Amino acid sequence: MSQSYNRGLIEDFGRWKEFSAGMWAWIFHKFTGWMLIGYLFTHIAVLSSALTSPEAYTNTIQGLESLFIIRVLEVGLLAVAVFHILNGLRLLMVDLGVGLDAQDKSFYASLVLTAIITIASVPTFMDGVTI
Amino acid sequence: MYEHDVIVVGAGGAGLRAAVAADEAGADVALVSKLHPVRSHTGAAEGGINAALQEGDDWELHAYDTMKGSDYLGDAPAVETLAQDAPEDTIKLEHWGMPFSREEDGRVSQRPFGGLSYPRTTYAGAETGHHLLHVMYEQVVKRGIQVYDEWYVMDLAVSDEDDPNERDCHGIVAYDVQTGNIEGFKANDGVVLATGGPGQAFDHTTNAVSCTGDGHAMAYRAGAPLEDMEFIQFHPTSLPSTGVLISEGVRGEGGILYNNDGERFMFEHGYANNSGELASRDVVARAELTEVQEGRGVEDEYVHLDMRHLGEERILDRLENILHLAEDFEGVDGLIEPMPVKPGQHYAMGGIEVDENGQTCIDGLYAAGECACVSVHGGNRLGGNALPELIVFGKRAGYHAAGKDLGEPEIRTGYGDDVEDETDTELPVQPGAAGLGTADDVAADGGERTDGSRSSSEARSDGGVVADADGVLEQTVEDARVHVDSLMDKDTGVQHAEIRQKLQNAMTDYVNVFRTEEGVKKALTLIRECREEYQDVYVDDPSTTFNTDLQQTIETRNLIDVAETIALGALVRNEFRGAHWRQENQTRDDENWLKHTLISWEDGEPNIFYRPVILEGEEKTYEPKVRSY
Amino acid sequence: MAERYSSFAPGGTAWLLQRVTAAFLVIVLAFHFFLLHFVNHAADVTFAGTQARMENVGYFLTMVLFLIAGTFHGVNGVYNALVNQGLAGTQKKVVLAVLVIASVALIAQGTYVAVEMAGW
Amino acid sequence: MSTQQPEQPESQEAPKDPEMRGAESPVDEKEKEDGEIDQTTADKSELEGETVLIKVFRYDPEVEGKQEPRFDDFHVPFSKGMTVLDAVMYARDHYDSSLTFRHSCRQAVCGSDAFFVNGKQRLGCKTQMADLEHPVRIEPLPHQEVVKDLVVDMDHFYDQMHTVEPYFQNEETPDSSDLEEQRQTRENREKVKMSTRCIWCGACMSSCNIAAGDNEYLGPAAINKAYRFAMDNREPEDVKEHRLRILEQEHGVWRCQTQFSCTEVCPKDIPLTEHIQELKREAVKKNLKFW
Ligand SMILES: Cc1cc2nc3c(=O)[nH]c(=O)nc-3n(C[C@H](O)[C@H](O)[C@H](O)COP(=O)(O)OP(=O)(O)OC[C@H]3O[C@@H](n4cnc5c(N)ncnc54)[C@H](O)[C@@H]3O)c2cc1C
Ligand code: HEM
Ligand code: SF4
Ligand code: F3S
Ligand code: FES
Repeated sequence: MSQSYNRGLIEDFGRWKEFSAGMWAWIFHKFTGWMLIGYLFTHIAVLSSALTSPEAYTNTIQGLESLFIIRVLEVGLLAVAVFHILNGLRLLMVDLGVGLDAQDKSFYASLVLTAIITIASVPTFMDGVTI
Repeated sequence: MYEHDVIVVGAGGAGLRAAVAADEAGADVALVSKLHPVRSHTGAAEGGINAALQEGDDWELHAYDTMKGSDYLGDAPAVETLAQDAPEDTIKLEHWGMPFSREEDGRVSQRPFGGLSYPRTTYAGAETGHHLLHVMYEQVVKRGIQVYDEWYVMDLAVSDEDDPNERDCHGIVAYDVQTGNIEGFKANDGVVLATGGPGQAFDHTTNAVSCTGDGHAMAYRAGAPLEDMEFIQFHPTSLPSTGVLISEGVRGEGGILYNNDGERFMFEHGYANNSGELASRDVVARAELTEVQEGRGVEDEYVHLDMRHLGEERILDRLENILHLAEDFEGVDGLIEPMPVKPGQHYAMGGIEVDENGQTCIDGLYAAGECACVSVHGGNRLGGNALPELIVFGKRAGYHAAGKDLGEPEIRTGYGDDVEDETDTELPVQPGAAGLGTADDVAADGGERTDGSRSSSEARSDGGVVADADGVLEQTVEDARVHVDSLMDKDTGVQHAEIRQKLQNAMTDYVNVFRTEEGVKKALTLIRECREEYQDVYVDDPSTTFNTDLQQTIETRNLIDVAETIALGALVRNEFRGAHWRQENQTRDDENWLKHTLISWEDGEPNIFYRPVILEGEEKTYEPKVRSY
Repeated sequence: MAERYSSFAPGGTAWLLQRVTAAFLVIVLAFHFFLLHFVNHAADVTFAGTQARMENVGYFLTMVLFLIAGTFHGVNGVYNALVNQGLAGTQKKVVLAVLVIASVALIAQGTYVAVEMAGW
Repeated sequence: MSTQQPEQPESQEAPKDPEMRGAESPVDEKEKEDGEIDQTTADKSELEGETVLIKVFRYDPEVEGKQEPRFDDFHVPFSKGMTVLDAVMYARDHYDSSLTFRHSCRQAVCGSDAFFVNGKQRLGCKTQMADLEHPVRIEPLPHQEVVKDLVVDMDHFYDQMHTVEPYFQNEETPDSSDLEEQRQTRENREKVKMSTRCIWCGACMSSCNIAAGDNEYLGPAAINKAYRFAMDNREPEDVKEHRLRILEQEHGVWRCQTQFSCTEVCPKDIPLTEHIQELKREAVKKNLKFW
């Protein structure tokens, strides 16, 4: 009789089309945060080659850096980091109660800035590598 | 079955206050409400609470203003109690955390209001009722008072002695909207009705969809008289499509009313040559309707309220919420267009007859708030006087029901030796219960049983009067179940919405601001038709889960009963007093009409009688004077 | 009512540290990126170059702090995210333990590497 | 009713779409309607005399054909000023009396009729049909169980509201028979003003992803309610600390991830995110004192 209907996951996650700026910001921030911490672990692992010998270190780094795919990934990492930083700043502002009215605009601004910075740094990152 | 000492029906301002009072007095209280408490219509009140708080003001002035405003139809003991208790009860709200607007020195603010000789309307922004309702509910939560919300109360369990004055109320029967269960609630000490206004009897009203006069109808059918039902306040500026109220503030700031020909009719057609738009509510409402009836209304329905000339700055500063209301509910931008307005039913001065302690003539049955008539508003309610009524008389009813001694009341209730019978008015149709046909039809009708007695035919057929509390309650529960089953079992017939619409139209067409003998009779005839059609009513929704179709069907029956008493009162009272205007006699007739109209349900028929107004106060007598401002 | 939440855990400290580390990270991360991708090209990094930088105590300390802050910030972020998704009870305790161990390991390893780089 | 109105909603019989993806109801039909009714925000005057199509979520655990949720179409004659609530009321009173939803005041004070309209939590009575894209899709609030049609179970919402001790606490008030009030400055009243406007509609809670994922999260409305008291200077300091302690619980303010959707949907324009953030800072300040 008084049973009710649980719309389950559709309700929770199936409505991404209806998400607003703040929700997208949250999702992107999460995603980028996880990428970054993942990278941090990898990064330390790579640097650990320094423990073997100085040459191993230099070779590892230069070997990796000569790979096109690594360069692409680095650009990706940059994008991820830049977005996380910019949106992180946005969140810090929100925490301080500054500019709450512009929270959606600042999210869009973070996206645009991330794109600009990423594109602008492509030449630097791609310098001296061939496919 | 549930059992409590005091059961409060309805959780608006009055019901919540009654529950808190009963709890303070040590009773085990339960609130039973068809809406969750914070959904109650008290939340819609904007203006404020009248209370003589400041130095220079005192309760006697408040009482005087109220009596004058009532057009001398208020009972002095009630009016004085209101004025005396309001200050303390208002301050109590403050102590409970109500966010009143404040003065520089941190004290609560008060503002002037129509008909008051002193600025004594205490307010919390433009949402006083909202705050009052929430603060009261907070107290209920704090005290852990049991709330049964979304339980629709169908009937009162009242014993069936012949004389209503000897009956006892033992509890209520309610329908759990969520599940469809019908249960009895036994009240050891008393039942307090606080079900709010009957605005839905009209087509166009500022009242909520839930204001269906259920309490009125239940008390009426149980034998408690309804008092002064003909006195209905109409507000001149409500939005046509929804009835949402546009505050008097717009006219106060200088808003102008225009008809379809662009005439400022309040002056140009001579309705109020001095005060124009700022004339009293009833005058403006009548003027607007005259314009529409004489073909000068916009779209034959409404007039325009224009505030554009006030300038954007001033409008934004003082009337900002009006802009939102017009935009949200009418789709009109008040800065670039005039706003459509028309009179809307707003408040019922009359109600269930009670004394200063909230008690009806039935032992253990109380009423408070808009559904009750202690008679403080008489023929016309002053703005800001309903909210204090809720807290003052809600509190008193709660206390008294819980057994606290409040002294002997001075107001008498019920049919007794001090009343005068109505004799001369001719009725166009027989009012009261329709078609005493088969037992099933009558059960579907929801009220009267075949033999005209209060309890069911089965109970009566074995000859005895059911007297003990449990027996009465069980019988009432049984009746309610039969009633619901019969409504649900039918598969064809008329739907309640059709009947309700017809009833509402009849009331708005004929028992509105203007009342003529002929019109009101027409209304009574139409109401009769509604009753007869109601014999064939059926509920289409077969579900027992949240069946609002069923609930509204039952409400419609209540509206028919209440509408009928309004029309009957309007027919018999052949004078012009307060909000009640009669074409045949457009003057106040103190010689014949300083008395309350009372209508009680006896053996399925309305019985009309009168009781004189009490004008003798504690210290002075209020002499009727011409009501001019 | 309030007693419904038996585990009294003021989340304020972790929340605040997350913000403080974030503010710190903005600065160091920008510095780090700039130094290793723009001033010195990543592809040109050699052990010698790294060592030259690491020998500077200030730089060394900054990098270790950077690592600690980053680890705390990242791991605490991950933990919060999981808790927000409804992680509770024993599971939560296990995850917390794993994360703490991983963080400590990461920081230890990182510091060790840095010491090694500095050649001390 | 115009003669062009179908007596019954078209999709009365069959559960159209078991997946409940109501918006994507049969494609051909949708296209047809798109042609008929202006897709974008319709010009108010253009709609005059037209009918508007509403697609309403239907579910009833007891009624066959409604046990599996479906969407019903209703063509409702449009009139100026028509709100979403007016449209569903019309549909109920003229086409299908079993269409169920909560409503009462019709003026945005009772908080009964928060629905999910075209993908956003809105109050039915406060939303003009003319301001929406057509057809208009009306569903019950997400993240709450559906009792029937547009009615959702509000118990959890009420529980959360009650958890924050939503009542004024000051044992030292003056004697009310002396008619003396507690003093409050205008500034302080102004500070709590917005927070006191909440009508318990539940729109905010329904829009919050965190509340959806964590059932115990107090949620924006309850936190705002606590804010209303914590910031009110009439309550003594120790009560404020007590309140902050409640808010600091595991499922309290820290759960908020500043998604802002609550603030965006609140029909009373309460700056919910701002209030939550302010409470976080208050709590941090209070904790720092112990260091
Ligand atoms: C727009 C507007 C503005 C107003 N402004 C002011 C003002 O400024 N100042 C002033 O003094 N007055 C004002 N009034 C009048 C005043 O607000 C009302 O008279 C008052 O709020 C009525 O309160 P109540 O407690 O009697 O009823 P309500 O608040 O209407 O409560 C009725 C309760 O009864 C319950 N109920 C009803 N039937 C049943 C049933 N069958 N079973 C169970 N429960 C039931 C409902 O659920 C509800 O909880 C205004 C009124 C309106 C409409
Ligand atoms: C450089 C400047 C950075 C800033 C300003 C920043 C800011 C923030 C902020 C404010 C949060 C909290 C979000 C919330 O709780 O609502 C956060 C979360 C997080 N950050 Fe950062 N951060 C930065 C760098 C990093 C780095 C270097 C890492 C990785 C090591 C990282 C990993 C994370 C993770 C995993 C989260 C949790 C995400 C989630 O909620 O799931 N961040 N960041
Ligand atoms: S805070 Fe706003 S959205 Fe949330 S319940 Fe209150 S009024 Fe509704
Ligand atoms: S949507 Fe939820 S996450 Fe916070 S800002 Fe509002 S409570
Ligand atoms: S009907 Fe009351 S808020 Fe919409």
